[in-house]
Amino acid sequence: MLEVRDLVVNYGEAAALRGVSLHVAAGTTASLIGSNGAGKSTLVKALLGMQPIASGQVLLDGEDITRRPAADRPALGMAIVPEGRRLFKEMTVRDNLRLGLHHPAARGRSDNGIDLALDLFPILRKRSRQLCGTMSGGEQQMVALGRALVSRPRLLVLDEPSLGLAPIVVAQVFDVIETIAAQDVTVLLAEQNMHRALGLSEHGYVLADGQIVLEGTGEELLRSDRVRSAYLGEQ
Amino acid sequence: MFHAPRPAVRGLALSAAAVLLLTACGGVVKDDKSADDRVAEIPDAELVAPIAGMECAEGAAPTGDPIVVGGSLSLTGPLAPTGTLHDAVAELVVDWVNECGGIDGRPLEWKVIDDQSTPATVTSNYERLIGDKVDFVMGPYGGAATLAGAGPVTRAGYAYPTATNGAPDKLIGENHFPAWQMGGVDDPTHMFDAQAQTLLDALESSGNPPESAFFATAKFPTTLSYRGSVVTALEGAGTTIEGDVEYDLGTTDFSSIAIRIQNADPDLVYLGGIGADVTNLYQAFDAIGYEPRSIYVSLPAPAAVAALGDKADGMMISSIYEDNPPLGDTPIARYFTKTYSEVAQRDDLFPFVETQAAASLAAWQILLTGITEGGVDNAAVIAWLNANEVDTVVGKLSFDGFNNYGIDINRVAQVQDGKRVLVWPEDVAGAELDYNP
Amino acid sequence: MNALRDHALWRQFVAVVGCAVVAVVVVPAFGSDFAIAFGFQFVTWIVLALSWGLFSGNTGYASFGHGVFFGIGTYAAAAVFRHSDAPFVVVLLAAGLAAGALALVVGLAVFASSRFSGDLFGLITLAMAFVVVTVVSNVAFLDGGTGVFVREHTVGSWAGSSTSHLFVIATGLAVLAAGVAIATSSTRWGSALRSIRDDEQVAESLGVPTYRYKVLTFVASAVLAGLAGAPQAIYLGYVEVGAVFSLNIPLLVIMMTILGGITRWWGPLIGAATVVVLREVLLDVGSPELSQIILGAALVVVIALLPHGLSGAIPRRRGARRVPALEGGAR
Amino acid sequence: MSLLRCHGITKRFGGVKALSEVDIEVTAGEIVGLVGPNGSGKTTLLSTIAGSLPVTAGTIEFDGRDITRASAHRRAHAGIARTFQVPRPLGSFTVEENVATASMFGRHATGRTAALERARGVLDAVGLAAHAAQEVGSLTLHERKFLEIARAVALDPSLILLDEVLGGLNPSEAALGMDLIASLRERGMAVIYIEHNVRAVATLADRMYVLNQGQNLANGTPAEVLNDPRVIEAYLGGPVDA
Amino acid sequence: MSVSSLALAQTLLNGALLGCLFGSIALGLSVKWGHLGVADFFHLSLTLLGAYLTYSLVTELLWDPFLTLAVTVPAFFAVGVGVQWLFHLIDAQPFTTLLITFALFIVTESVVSMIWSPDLLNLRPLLSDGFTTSIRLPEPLPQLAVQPIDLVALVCAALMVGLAAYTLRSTRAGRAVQAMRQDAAIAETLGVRVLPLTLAVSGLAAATAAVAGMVVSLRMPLTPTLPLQWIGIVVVATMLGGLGRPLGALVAAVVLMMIQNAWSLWFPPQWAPAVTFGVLFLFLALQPLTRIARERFTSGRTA
Repeated sequence: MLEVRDLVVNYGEAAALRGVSLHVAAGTTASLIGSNGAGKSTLVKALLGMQPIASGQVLLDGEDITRRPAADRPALGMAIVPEGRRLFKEMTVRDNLRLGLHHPAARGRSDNGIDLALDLFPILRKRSRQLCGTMSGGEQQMVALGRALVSRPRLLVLDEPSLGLAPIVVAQVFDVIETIAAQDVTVLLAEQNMHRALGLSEHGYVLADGQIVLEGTGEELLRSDRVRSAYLGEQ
Repeated sequence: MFHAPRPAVRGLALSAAAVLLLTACGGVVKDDKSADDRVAEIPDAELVAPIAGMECAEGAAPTGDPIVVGGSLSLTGPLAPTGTLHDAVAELVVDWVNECGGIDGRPLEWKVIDDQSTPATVTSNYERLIGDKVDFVMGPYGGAATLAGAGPVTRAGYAYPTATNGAPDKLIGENHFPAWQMGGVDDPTHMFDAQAQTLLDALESSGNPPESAFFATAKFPTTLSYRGSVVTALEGAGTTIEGDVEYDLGTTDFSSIAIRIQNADPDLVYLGGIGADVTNLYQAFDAIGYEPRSIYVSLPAPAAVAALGDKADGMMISSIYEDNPPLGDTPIARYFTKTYSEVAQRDDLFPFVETQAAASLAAWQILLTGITEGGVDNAAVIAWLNANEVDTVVGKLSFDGFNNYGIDINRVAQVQDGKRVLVWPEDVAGAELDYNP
Repeated sequence: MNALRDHALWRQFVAVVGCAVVAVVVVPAFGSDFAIAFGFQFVTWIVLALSWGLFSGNTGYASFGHGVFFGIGTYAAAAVFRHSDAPFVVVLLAAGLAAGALALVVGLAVFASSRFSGDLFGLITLAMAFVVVTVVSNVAFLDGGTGVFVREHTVGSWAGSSTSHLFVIATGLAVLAAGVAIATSSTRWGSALRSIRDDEQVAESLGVPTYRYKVLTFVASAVLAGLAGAPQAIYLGYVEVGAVFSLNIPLLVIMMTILGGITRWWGPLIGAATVVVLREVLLDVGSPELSQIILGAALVVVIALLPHGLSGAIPRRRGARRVPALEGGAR
Repeated sequence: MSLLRCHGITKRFGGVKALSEVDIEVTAGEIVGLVGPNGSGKTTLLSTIAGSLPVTAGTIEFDGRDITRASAHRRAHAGIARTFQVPRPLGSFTVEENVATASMFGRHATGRTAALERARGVLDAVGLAAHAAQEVGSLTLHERKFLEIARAVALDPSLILLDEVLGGLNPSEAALGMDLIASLRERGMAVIYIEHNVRAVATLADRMYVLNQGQNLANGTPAEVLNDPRVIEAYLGGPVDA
Repeated sequence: MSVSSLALAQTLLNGALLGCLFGSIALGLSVKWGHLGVADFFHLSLTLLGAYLTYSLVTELLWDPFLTLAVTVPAFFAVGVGVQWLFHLIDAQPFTTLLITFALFIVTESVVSMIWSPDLLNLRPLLSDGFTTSIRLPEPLPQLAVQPIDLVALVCAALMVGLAAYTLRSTRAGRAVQAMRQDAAIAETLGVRVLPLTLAVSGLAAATAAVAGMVVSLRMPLTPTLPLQWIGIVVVATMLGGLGRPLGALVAAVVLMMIQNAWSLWFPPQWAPAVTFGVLFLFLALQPLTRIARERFTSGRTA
């Protein structure tokens, strides 16, 4: 479904991604793991059109979408849960969720997508009129997930959904991701928390210094020592 | 592409429709042509020389070096409405003189520089004109500008005729020839006393002098000084001052002042307002459904008074000239009235002659008389003018007394049947004051 | 002061003094009265533009209140003239102090919170103008609304006797302003100010006491503008609120500085020169409105095409310096 | 005798608690590593120590004085220097002017000429001498990172806060950087060192603190910390019932 | 001086109605400033231009004042789009946009004075009595009177501000505008097209100036320097109301004018303008780190 070929992204003169290739099959879940600074977020941003790409290609269902503007992505069935959530903090939960339905393809669709999201996160239902800026980190992450889900994307990209969350909330978040993954949605999960991420992935990629250093099935990677050294820095 | 605006555009259309419904009370626009009709009523007039001592040689094109008169006027900025009026009169006079064959056969030329309503620029503008060797200068409009221009003009030994000079109560010099004279000043801090006395005399002439008065004055040098004199004069005559407030220049909402007035309900409302203040005050009166028993307005914009229509009937206005006999019934005045209405209409200005336009013409008449009698020489012009009387459209002027202010020519006009007419003093009055608060 | 040992800066300052001396000698001797009057206004604008650049240009906090400081100086001078027989030096000091005191009060309050930066700072200084106008026009000691006649109090004095004397005084102030501008070019003071413009948080972390520098420089900038108000009061002869606090003044000052550019200390100077000369030339363009339109349109074009102004468009010897365009307050 | 003592540092942003009751102590002349997974509050802690962010609760003592409410520049004068994770050079300054600004206003403030001289010395030490007169815009990432260090060093601090100064550098650049950090200790400066490369930190640090969820998770020698199962769990994500 | 409660009620009512006019001018400014980051002085000039265009269309072509909107609204929409397009082309910083709009402010004043002369123009005498005769309020307040023009101002302000507030808060496009201001990059990934949206917002804000201008031409005599008299109250109302909150700006304008009027009833009216700014400073001084700051600074924070 999603294919990335030789992606290179630079920040000024510094290379952030040095030729990354990966492939996510339709309906599967893939993890992108690595310590922070490895380039996970950059890759996610590049996929979503939020980051200029120096060279390489991004293909969705075989179609080259490398240069399509970010605003086109939701109509293609892509959605993102960005790093640090990045909610619209001065808007209510419900309004944040509604924005997930902004793109033209979702136009005219009723609010039942929102109800769906509220069903996934019952706590949000009674807080639907609260401003997001006043919520706790865990609640905010749920809104961010919900915002991505209301448009019923075919490909969901998550960037560090466990970031800065209490363990119990992390568990909840991953439960939700698992539910989503089970519903025929293709998921690309960029995550530092490798046990959790690989635990629910068919396939995993380990990113270090802007390159894929290792790939394999989730279980293979979980057992590999090299993952651990990639994380903690190689000597 | 523009998905976003649609609901709002729809809303705008809706709102417009709703407002239309709201005011669906007959024709929105009056078929009001009265102003144009009145312009059309101005009788045709024959070409005469612009000053008494000059022959009009019609058709004799002037030749030779032009006599250049330079001036600085506020053609842009807040003073521009009046500044452009003075510019229009200057152009009119120059054309007029040249149609009459010029001065001693030499054409007259007008050179104006814009001072953007900034006094600092007035000074350098006159320096520049004098540096360019203009033959004469004409003063600017407004008190601050007049004083700012006085320095270089006096130093260079030029005559300094001014149309209106606002409130500079300090001496400019023997070369100063104001057309709007404020005579009878012995104490410079009371320069408006004579004017205030004129108003008092006018009110008393009606037999019903006001027993109470309310003052509302704009924060503006001239209006404040004038107000001070009138308060003293009225108090001296036994009038109770019910209220005396000042307001900021540019105030558009007069409702609290209107309510204060309504509460006091005085015999006389004194509005020391300039420009459009009178319009805005009447709008506030309208809003509360109040009609003042009588009102006197100093320095209103003529267009603002005219715009009040019937409501202005009975309003008293400070003035030095209105288009009525005896002053308005001379050949010169008739010709000026006619040509000015044409020029003003062309320039989108108020098309009738009143204080400002008349003062402007008078200033030119002073200068032209000086040139005709003294020759093209500033020293001679200054000497002649200081020694003689000049016959102008606003009356006979002499240049003596404090600040060369001569006699006091401030008068009281009243709107009667939609027309402004001088009502006091008696020697220039075209009608009797109708005052019965 | 370390700057005193910097030879390049000294040379610049000496050059400025030299130019000023030549101007003071040549203009009154050979120039017409118009040239002197024009020259006076010319140097006054230079003082205003340089002093605006001193604070707003260097720190990026764009002030719309510079006309207020100039006007306060004018009114303070007028008040001293009217209420005392003090010599001109006292008048000058009073003008500078009055403006400086206002800036101190405003500066201490405004810079205390980081949220009053950017356009919010600009608008607070604009609001300051409205408040000051209301106060001056209602307080009889200063004005009270009728305007103040200055000429009668200055006729006998040296300063009031001739425009060329005013020109000398204003030129002196311009030298002072240029001196201060040079003192904030490549100096410790300048480094502090420009580090605030570039990144206030970084400046703090490097030990720059940003609050103190902002307040003091704001005051210095206001004092210079206030000083320029003293000869202006004499020049006008009669001061009234409408003209003295005209909003055109801060606008023109900002226009001049942006046009000249803030990259180098003399940017405001050439900006002021350009605008003043352009304005004078445009007076002959035919229609006065048209000249205003041309001036406004020229500003739009310059802002759009030369974000660093005229001085920024001239390349430096060592390759062009990368300077952020004035953004009104670093965050 | 501890140089820096932070007690009960708590920092809230709106509804989010970024730090809660964090304690940290640094002795003069030691390198203290500060690690923790992404979002654990390392940079926030650094900012509160440097004075860029006010704390919600807690106290910070430096050199025996309470500096909890002191402004950032006072802390700089007292001897605390910091670097920024994403380099923030002063854009309108040259490289040496950037460094000289720190000397001019730092602990031992000097005039401009002396500061420029000192700046050149510092640039020499970090290997940027050749770029002294350049505009900062022309620097590469690693040069910018080193410039951050140089600027901090030029303050002549007794404590220097390094925020991921090696992030994004290639191995040879990173090695240079580690030498540089080690040399700071030799100059008598204490260092709080944040890096995502835990091994790099462990190599240099005398002691390490681990933050997780904005709280102290562990501290001790690098060996102790690296073998602490809680730490590994925090980094890699532990079993589901964590 | 004692004033009856009736007089107070009347002056407060008048102030509130004039506040509506200022509120509808502030509307466009607030939206542009809050949502596009452009403190747009040119908006005041546009309002003036709208007033003059209305005047000309009414006096020269004898159009119904409301009909003029059919011309001015689309024309101003285009102007608003054009100006924003210029900002986009030169990638203008907030301060640059402020300067450019100021320059346009100067240019417009001159253009207006060149075309219509600097002299006073007044539409009022041409209006039918239905516009100018004041109406008594129905029971229970029959002593109070309002002018129909002020009612027009009220209706226009209520409609425009209400619509703008509703649109911003409760419509798809409005939420997109809010989202764009708070985090443009994320908004884009949700399908918000930033450029067309900013152009449209700028155009619509400018279009409101056409409506406000029409009310101005009905309400007060016109001079080219009128915007200078509005700056104070409009800018203060915009800030007090909270940038980007049209309803806040309207309420602030209404309250400010009511305070000014009440003040003028008891105290010297010449101090009334200072009261406005006193309220602003008081508001800024008392307000802890919220409101104004919140919108502009929170997005910069990271945990």
